[in-house]
Amino acid sequence: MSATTTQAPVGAATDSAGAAFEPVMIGFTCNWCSYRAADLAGTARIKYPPNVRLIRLMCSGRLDPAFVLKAFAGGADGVMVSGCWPGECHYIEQNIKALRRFVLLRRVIEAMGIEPARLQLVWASAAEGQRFAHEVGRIVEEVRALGPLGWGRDGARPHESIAAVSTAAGPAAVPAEVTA
Amino acid sequence: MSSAQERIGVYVCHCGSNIAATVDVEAVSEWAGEELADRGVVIARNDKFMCSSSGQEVVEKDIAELGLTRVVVAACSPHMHEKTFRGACARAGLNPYLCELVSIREQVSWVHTDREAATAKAKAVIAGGVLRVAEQVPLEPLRVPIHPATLVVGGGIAGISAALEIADAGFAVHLVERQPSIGGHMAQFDKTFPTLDCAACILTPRMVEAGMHKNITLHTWSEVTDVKGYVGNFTVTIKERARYINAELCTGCGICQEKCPIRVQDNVFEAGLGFRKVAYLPFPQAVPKYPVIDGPNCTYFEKGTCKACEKFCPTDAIDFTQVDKDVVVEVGNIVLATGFELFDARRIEQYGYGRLPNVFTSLEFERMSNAAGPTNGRIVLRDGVTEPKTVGIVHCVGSRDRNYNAYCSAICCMQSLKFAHLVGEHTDATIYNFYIDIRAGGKAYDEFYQRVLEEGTIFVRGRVAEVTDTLRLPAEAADEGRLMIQVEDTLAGKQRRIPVDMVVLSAGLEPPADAKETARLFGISCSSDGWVIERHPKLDPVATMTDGVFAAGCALGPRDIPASVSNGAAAAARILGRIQQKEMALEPVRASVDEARCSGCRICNDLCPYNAIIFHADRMVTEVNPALCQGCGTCIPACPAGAISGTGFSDAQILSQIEGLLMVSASGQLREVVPA
Amino acid sequence: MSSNGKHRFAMYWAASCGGCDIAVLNLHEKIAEVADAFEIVFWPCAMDTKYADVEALPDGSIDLTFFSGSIRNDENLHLAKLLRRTSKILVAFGSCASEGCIPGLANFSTVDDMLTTAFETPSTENPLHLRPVPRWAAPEGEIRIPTLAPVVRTLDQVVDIDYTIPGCPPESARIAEVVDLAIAAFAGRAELPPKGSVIGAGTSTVCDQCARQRDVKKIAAFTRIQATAYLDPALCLLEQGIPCSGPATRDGCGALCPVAGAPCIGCYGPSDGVVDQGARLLSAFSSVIDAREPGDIERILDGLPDPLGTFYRFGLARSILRASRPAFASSGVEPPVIARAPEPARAGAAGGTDR
Amino acid sequence: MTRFLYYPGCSMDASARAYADSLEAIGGPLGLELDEIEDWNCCGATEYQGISPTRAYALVSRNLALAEKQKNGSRTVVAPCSACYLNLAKTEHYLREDKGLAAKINTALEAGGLHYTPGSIEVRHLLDVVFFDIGIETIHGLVTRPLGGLKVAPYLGCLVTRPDYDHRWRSNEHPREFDRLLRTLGAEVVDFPLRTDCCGGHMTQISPATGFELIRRLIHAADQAGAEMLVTLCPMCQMNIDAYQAEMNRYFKTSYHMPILFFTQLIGLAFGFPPEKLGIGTEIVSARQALAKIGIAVPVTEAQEPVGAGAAGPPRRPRAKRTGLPMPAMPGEDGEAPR
Amino acid sequence: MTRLTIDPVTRLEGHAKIEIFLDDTGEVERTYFQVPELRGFERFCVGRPVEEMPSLTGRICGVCPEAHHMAAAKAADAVYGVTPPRPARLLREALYSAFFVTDHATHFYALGGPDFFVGPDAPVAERNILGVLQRVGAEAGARVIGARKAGHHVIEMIGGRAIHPCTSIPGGLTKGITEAQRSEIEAIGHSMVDFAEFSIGVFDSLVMGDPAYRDAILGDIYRDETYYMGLVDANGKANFYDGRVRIVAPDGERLGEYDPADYPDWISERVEPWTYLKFPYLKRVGWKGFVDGKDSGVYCATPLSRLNAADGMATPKAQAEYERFFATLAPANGGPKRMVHQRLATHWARLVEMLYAAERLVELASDPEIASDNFRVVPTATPTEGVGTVEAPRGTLTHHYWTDERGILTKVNLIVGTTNNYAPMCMSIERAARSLIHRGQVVSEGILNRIEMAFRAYDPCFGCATHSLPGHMPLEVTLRDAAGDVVDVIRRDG
Repeated sequence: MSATTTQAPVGAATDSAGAAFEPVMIGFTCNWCSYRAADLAGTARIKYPPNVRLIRLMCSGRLDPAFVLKAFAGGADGVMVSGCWPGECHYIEQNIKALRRFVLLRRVIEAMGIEPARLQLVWASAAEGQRFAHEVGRIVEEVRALGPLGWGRDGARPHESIAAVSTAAGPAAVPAEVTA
Repeated sequence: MSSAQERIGVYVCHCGSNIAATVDVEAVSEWAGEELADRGVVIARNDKFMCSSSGQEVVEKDIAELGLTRVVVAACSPHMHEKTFRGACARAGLNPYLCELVSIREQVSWVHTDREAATAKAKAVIAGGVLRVAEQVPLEPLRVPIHPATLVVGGGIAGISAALEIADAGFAVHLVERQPSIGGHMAQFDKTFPTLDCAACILTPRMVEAGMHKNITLHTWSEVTDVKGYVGNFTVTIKERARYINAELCTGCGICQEKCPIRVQDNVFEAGLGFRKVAYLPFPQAVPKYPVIDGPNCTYFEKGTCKACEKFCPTDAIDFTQVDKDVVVEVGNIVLATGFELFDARRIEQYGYGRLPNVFTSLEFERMSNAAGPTNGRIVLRDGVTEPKTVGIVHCVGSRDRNYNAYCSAICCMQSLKFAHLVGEHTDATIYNFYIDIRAGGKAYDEFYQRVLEEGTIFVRGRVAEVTDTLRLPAEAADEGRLMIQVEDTLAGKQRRIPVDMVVLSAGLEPPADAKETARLFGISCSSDGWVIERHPKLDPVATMTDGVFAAGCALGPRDIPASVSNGAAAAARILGRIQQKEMALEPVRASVDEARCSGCRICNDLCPYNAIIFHADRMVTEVNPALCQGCGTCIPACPAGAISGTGFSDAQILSQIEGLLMVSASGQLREVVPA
Repeated sequence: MSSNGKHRFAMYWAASCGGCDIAVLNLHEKIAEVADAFEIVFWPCAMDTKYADVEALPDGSIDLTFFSGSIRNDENLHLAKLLRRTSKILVAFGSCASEGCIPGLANFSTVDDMLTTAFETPSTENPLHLRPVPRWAAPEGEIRIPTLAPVVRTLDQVVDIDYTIPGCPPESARIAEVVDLAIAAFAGRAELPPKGSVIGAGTSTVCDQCARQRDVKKIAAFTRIQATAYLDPALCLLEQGIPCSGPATRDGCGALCPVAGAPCIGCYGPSDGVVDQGARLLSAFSSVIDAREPGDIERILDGLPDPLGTFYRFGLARSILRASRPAFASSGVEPPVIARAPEPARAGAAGGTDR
Repeated sequence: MTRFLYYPGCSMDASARAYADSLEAIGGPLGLELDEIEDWNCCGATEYQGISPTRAYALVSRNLALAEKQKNGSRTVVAPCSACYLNLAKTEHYLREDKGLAAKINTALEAGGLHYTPGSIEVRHLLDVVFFDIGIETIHGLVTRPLGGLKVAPYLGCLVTRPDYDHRWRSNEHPREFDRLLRTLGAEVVDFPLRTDCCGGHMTQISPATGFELIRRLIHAADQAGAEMLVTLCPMCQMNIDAYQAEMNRYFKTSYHMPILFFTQLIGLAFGFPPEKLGIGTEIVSARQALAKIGIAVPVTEAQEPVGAGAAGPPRRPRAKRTGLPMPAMPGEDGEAPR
Repeated sequence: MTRLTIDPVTRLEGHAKIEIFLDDTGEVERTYFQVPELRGFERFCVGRPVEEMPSLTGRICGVCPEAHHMAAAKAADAVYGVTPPRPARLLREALYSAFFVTDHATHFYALGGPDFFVGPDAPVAERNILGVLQRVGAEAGARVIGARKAGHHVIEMIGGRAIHPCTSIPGGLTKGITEAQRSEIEAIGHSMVDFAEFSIGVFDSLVMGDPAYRDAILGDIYRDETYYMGLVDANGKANFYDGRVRIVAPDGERLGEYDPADYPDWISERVEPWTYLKFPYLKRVGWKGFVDGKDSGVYCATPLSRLNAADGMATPKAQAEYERFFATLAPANGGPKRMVHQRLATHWARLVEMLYAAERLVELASDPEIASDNFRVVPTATPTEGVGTVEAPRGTLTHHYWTDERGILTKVNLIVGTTNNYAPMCMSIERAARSLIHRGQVVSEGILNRIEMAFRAYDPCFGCATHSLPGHMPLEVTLRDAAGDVVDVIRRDG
């Protein structure tokens, strides 16, 4: 798996520098299962791509859809949400609520023009270090293939581009001359 | 963004070479010191072993001398050393919750190979920690008193052991058992492997001890119907089903059982192989000693007449007016020793159990081989008379089989070996064992295996495909009427059809059918199989994820008697420790409602599995009870008014952490983030 | 403060529908009080002033400015900066200025897309596929119109603001309260709220003011209002399956819509402590749908045919993502200048000199 | 009204005429609406896939493609023949699993101006939809003449419950659904352990000895179990046991007389249809005696060579007496163990 | 060449800019009247559920949201092929009538009024509603405020909100009114009738009574002979809520009358690259440029044009005023119908409409059925496509929706009140400019304001027209030489 982290797949998007595109991703984990799975993957020295940066929540049920949007807006190319398997939630069934929110959120981001594959839900128990690592690898490759998302990257911010426009419009900004 | 005012110290750990080998620790700490200065970082250091006393002292010193208001330690997983560094902060007078531990070992150095990428990620992770900790607020742990009494659910050997340990230490125990008597499955057995000592002989004394112990209150023929409260302060409702026997008056003489005219198949204790009366004591050594009248089958309750038992009872102990009653008890801790159920062998149709008379389950065989059992210990076919000339014992029935249960039931191998030995002891039959592997890991187990081998049992390695009474080849005509076992002999590498008279299915162990409801009732979580999930499979094997609820014996998964007993003792030890402390501290990760913002829309009301969310109809506002709240935080994003907030994992903390994590590009460059 | 001792008041509309100004006119009698207490230096909708005068004003010489409308083009942007400079207190007035409002839905698509739609409608005769251009070389000389920005933005996204008055439009009663507060504060009789506060509204959400009864929520199905045979006039609309934004919308309007039998559409924006109204409403709805299996969840959610519009009807421009990916990514490069009128006919036509 | 696409397969028109007739008869009452796939072609039977898988898949895919084009509100294709069912189901499954194969097949289909989108069609066997979609409650309600006293051995053959891609059957080895269906008709279902064993397929052509042994085995087991007839859902099984029973008897010097009918024929009888309308009487090993026992007279037709003497080969084994130790209680409907 | 820029024009709901080019002799060479914004409702309404249109499109214009609310509601009804029950229609038209009175009052007193009441040359500080209120007197001022207040109260009672109503849905409304509310509305209706008559009195005395203004109104400066459009009921009387669209030629001859759904056969919109607003014209006559007369497809849709198009008003008092209006302004001119072409007369026409709306409100409110519970039917048909048309105060307003089977919009077309008048406005402005600017004489601000008056008469609302957001418009003139260099800047300093 670690091999795939170093070279991008054929046809993968490349960033301005022309280097192979390395996605940056946020992973939300549950303190009781997936975060421990990540720890387990570590203890077992299972390799996976370094593109995902984890945040520990007490439960996937804590995940506020705003967190995901914030991640995208902040420049994340993908977001991974993970929680306990249905029926195994540490808090009985809060992961089901997370699932419901996830399904609707995914519809919304899709409507916003963001490929659904950029937001993925993974169930992983505390014992599934191998699986966790594998899923991370899979998702990173899928996102890599999609290329950069765009938010939070230079030149793709409304407040910057409009500044550009205003100057481009030049004299069209009436006030400049009437005070002449 | 309060980080401006905060003074933050960042400490990056080499963990010997564990981290340093993959992450450029010096570079990272240097980077944090420079690039994160405007985020409040006043000092960034690195150390060979942050968790060492010298490492901790550095932190304490900086807090004192540099007046740090927040601390970020980049080292191993918080699950390893969070407590350590919180302790260090506390010693230096900083609120321990203002310390953030970010993992750059388990989640960076150990899982990545590319040093540049790993270093970049480490920077990001630290930035996230810095921004997050800046939003953290001082917290005080919640302290709760511990009620000295304990509830033990399940009167099997595990439950009995736990109950006795605690009771002997001088604390009250409520032992709840569904059946009329404690003893559990062990009481059904004849011999126990590998020592072959008689189960009854070693179990009965413990049962009696538990029954007579002044600190143990037995609730047999009872079930827990409700659990309220939280660690240290549970209020438990126990439903004691009507026995129709007045315990005070009953002497356990057994006349009622003798006189009772109705005989029904005993599917519990006799595993369906024998019968019992409607007024009955499951077995002679039962504790408590008084019988029960099984209402649904009783003629009196059916027709209103009979009352034979009443007529003959010398002490007038029969009381048909009894009704179920609820007993409410206060306890501080709970042990779940709810045991197992036998895998229902009928599910594997091709083994013919239930269809073919001479196919038996392990539990049936236990009863059959038991001197006190329906056949008084004679090994016979279903007709009750014929002794088998050939017996086939099938391993892994319903275990290690993805169609049923993937797990190994742990005890079946040894049990099957025991059966082989017993059959040999009681008959001259030829004995086959059909196995996948022999798992004889325990003390003196493998020796027992050798012994059974020497006794001449035939071992066929391979999973049995089918047990049938139908002949296939004309050549089999001779075996008309016998059972044919179709199996691939993987050692001989060929298909074999072996005619036998009797088949014993070593059925696996499964959680009780109602395991999931039990889990819900006690607010714990169990795996998809239904076994209780331990807090940590190795380091905390008898605690559940829910504070104050422990588990022992097969409730946690298949295990043999010695393991179950030590589980019970271990759970007892954990609980005794707490009872001694009289109170305990809880993580202050809780949700709370700002009534000024709450609109009373009631969207959150149904979201809490612990019923911590209460709606006040009078004021039209919702409230969270901090003692009941477990801190999952699910209600927080559900509140459309933003009225619910959570300590330890506030929106501000997480949003800031996201911002921090994204400050660093994949190649380690600082990148500006869009203000949301 | 001006020479006549009155405080100086200005009201300006950037990209707005004018409803905010009408809401102020609907102060009715109170408008006189405003006239007494303030010198109205600038209010395009109601009086003739030139904003060159405003430009000439020294910094901070206007005591209070209500700025309605969002930032849709470069001219709006310029005025926002100008009024920030000349105003002591700059208030984002109304939904457009504070969250982008309905026109903020334009952030779902690109400007080019918008122009194409508008100038190729079924009733438009446009064989040359003409589009308006910011700078057009008319026969007599170049004439200009402002350049549309790639996305609609809120006032606080372009300048520093002091307060926000939400609502589409703000209810006149709330405006009156604010006016009273301002008058009192200027007279030293009251404290101004801390900078950045939302004023003229409550701290909770619409449900807080809604008279409808409500119970624990469990939504088995969403429905469309016109499809419901009977709507219980006394029961929470959401509990009847009507997607109502009330739970996630700041109170202040008095729950007018729900009381009138129409679901709240969210014009007062989120309450304090909610970063993204749409995300939170989404989260709230999905929290209480009555399904556990993915299939059932999907089925129930199919009852929301337009999730985006449902959750971001008013708040898209100030949402975390601000705009759809295409709109966000669009550089906003202006359409090319047409060197000459392609149709000879037009010179005469436009000039009308052929008469 | 349950509506499906219908893939009859070649036998329904020939050897399994009775199957077709009886299905047509009961279709009405069952509310079963079957739209035949237009211009369907051979399913490749049991051999072709062994000879050239890709070609075989292409052959079958054509039917799937046609079906996709013809979707009639239902995306389900029903096949009454086990071999057809399995070939269609297997191909659909592999096309879903293997994108490469799908692409390849579709290039082939394009030659015929066709295209198949893997996953767009669901393939099910007739018994499957009768049992799970129409349901035994409905069927029970339609039974006007219960087949009380008729001892039948349920024989599914090897192709329907294995490999069971969609996990429809409770057990692949000993499914009980068929028993429950027949019991619903009032018939007495004997315990027939070989219900999913092989009927020999085309072995009678390739290696008669093997084929005959496989047939004998089934008939013997049914006979031992006390069955008066086999009931099947597969034209090939029916043909093997019916058409080759005499030869088998000659080969083993036995005199079995074990008629075999299609379940649709029994359903028809239970619904009160006259035997001739259900193609009963066209079988070679006559079911006349068996049915006469429950008072159903079957008009004589020629071409039924009297097979066997009625009395079977070896004497029937007495079933083990249920005395002595009790058998385990068998809770659940029809002795079904809980899943 | 010299250029004058009037940027922008104040006291109208919207945003506009006038460019006047003078030739070397100082004569007006050409004027450009630009509308500089676009909002794209047609684009972002796509994907929304049709039942939200009444609320969403209300945000096109905060001055006449009721018009968009109604047009959208009717279009949504049509999309579902459903006819609201009679009480629903009564309620909607009652709301609409109250709105007409209120809106016309707003314009007459707050927007158009200052031109007459305080005069185009009055100091800036007075040239606003407050100035007007001073001019007409406190007591009268109170009546104006009272009338607007009452109007919004009625709107809120039926529409749920005073601005941006929310109660209309496909098939009717979400709520009805109580008997108490009905009688209250009826009372308000009566008071509005009084108010309308009062306003006409004000107009007579202050405007028609003033020779200067009378000349301005009757004079040629503000006269354009175009086609006229307006909704008429079955009897050919003017109607605002419903009816057929009638178009009459400058000479009064009827060009045609059609069902609003057929608008595509009658109307086309022209695009000019120098403005964001399109120019609708009569398809059957064709676009001949910015010229009037019977050969030019230019038409207007205003209070004036509605009166020109209709055979009369459906209520007695309004009918009487209608006749006085034509008697005064259009001495028989031999055409099939007496026509009024003076644009400033629109102010008077507006008052005639105000009177009619008030009387109509009384009629509707007196109908007991209006308080019935039968205010909605559930649509059963599959939604497809629908057109909704009403008369907005500023012209005929048309919403046209296409939806998928779920009722989600797939295409939207809007032809909005003011848009109809874009071309005529350009012409009026140019005519005014030509007649007021000669030999490059130093242009006094009063003259510029009179140029504004030319189209303020149309009460244009570019908020509506461009579905664009009104922007700020300072008024000032920049004189430029042929090179475009500024030679002088004239400001309207008080």
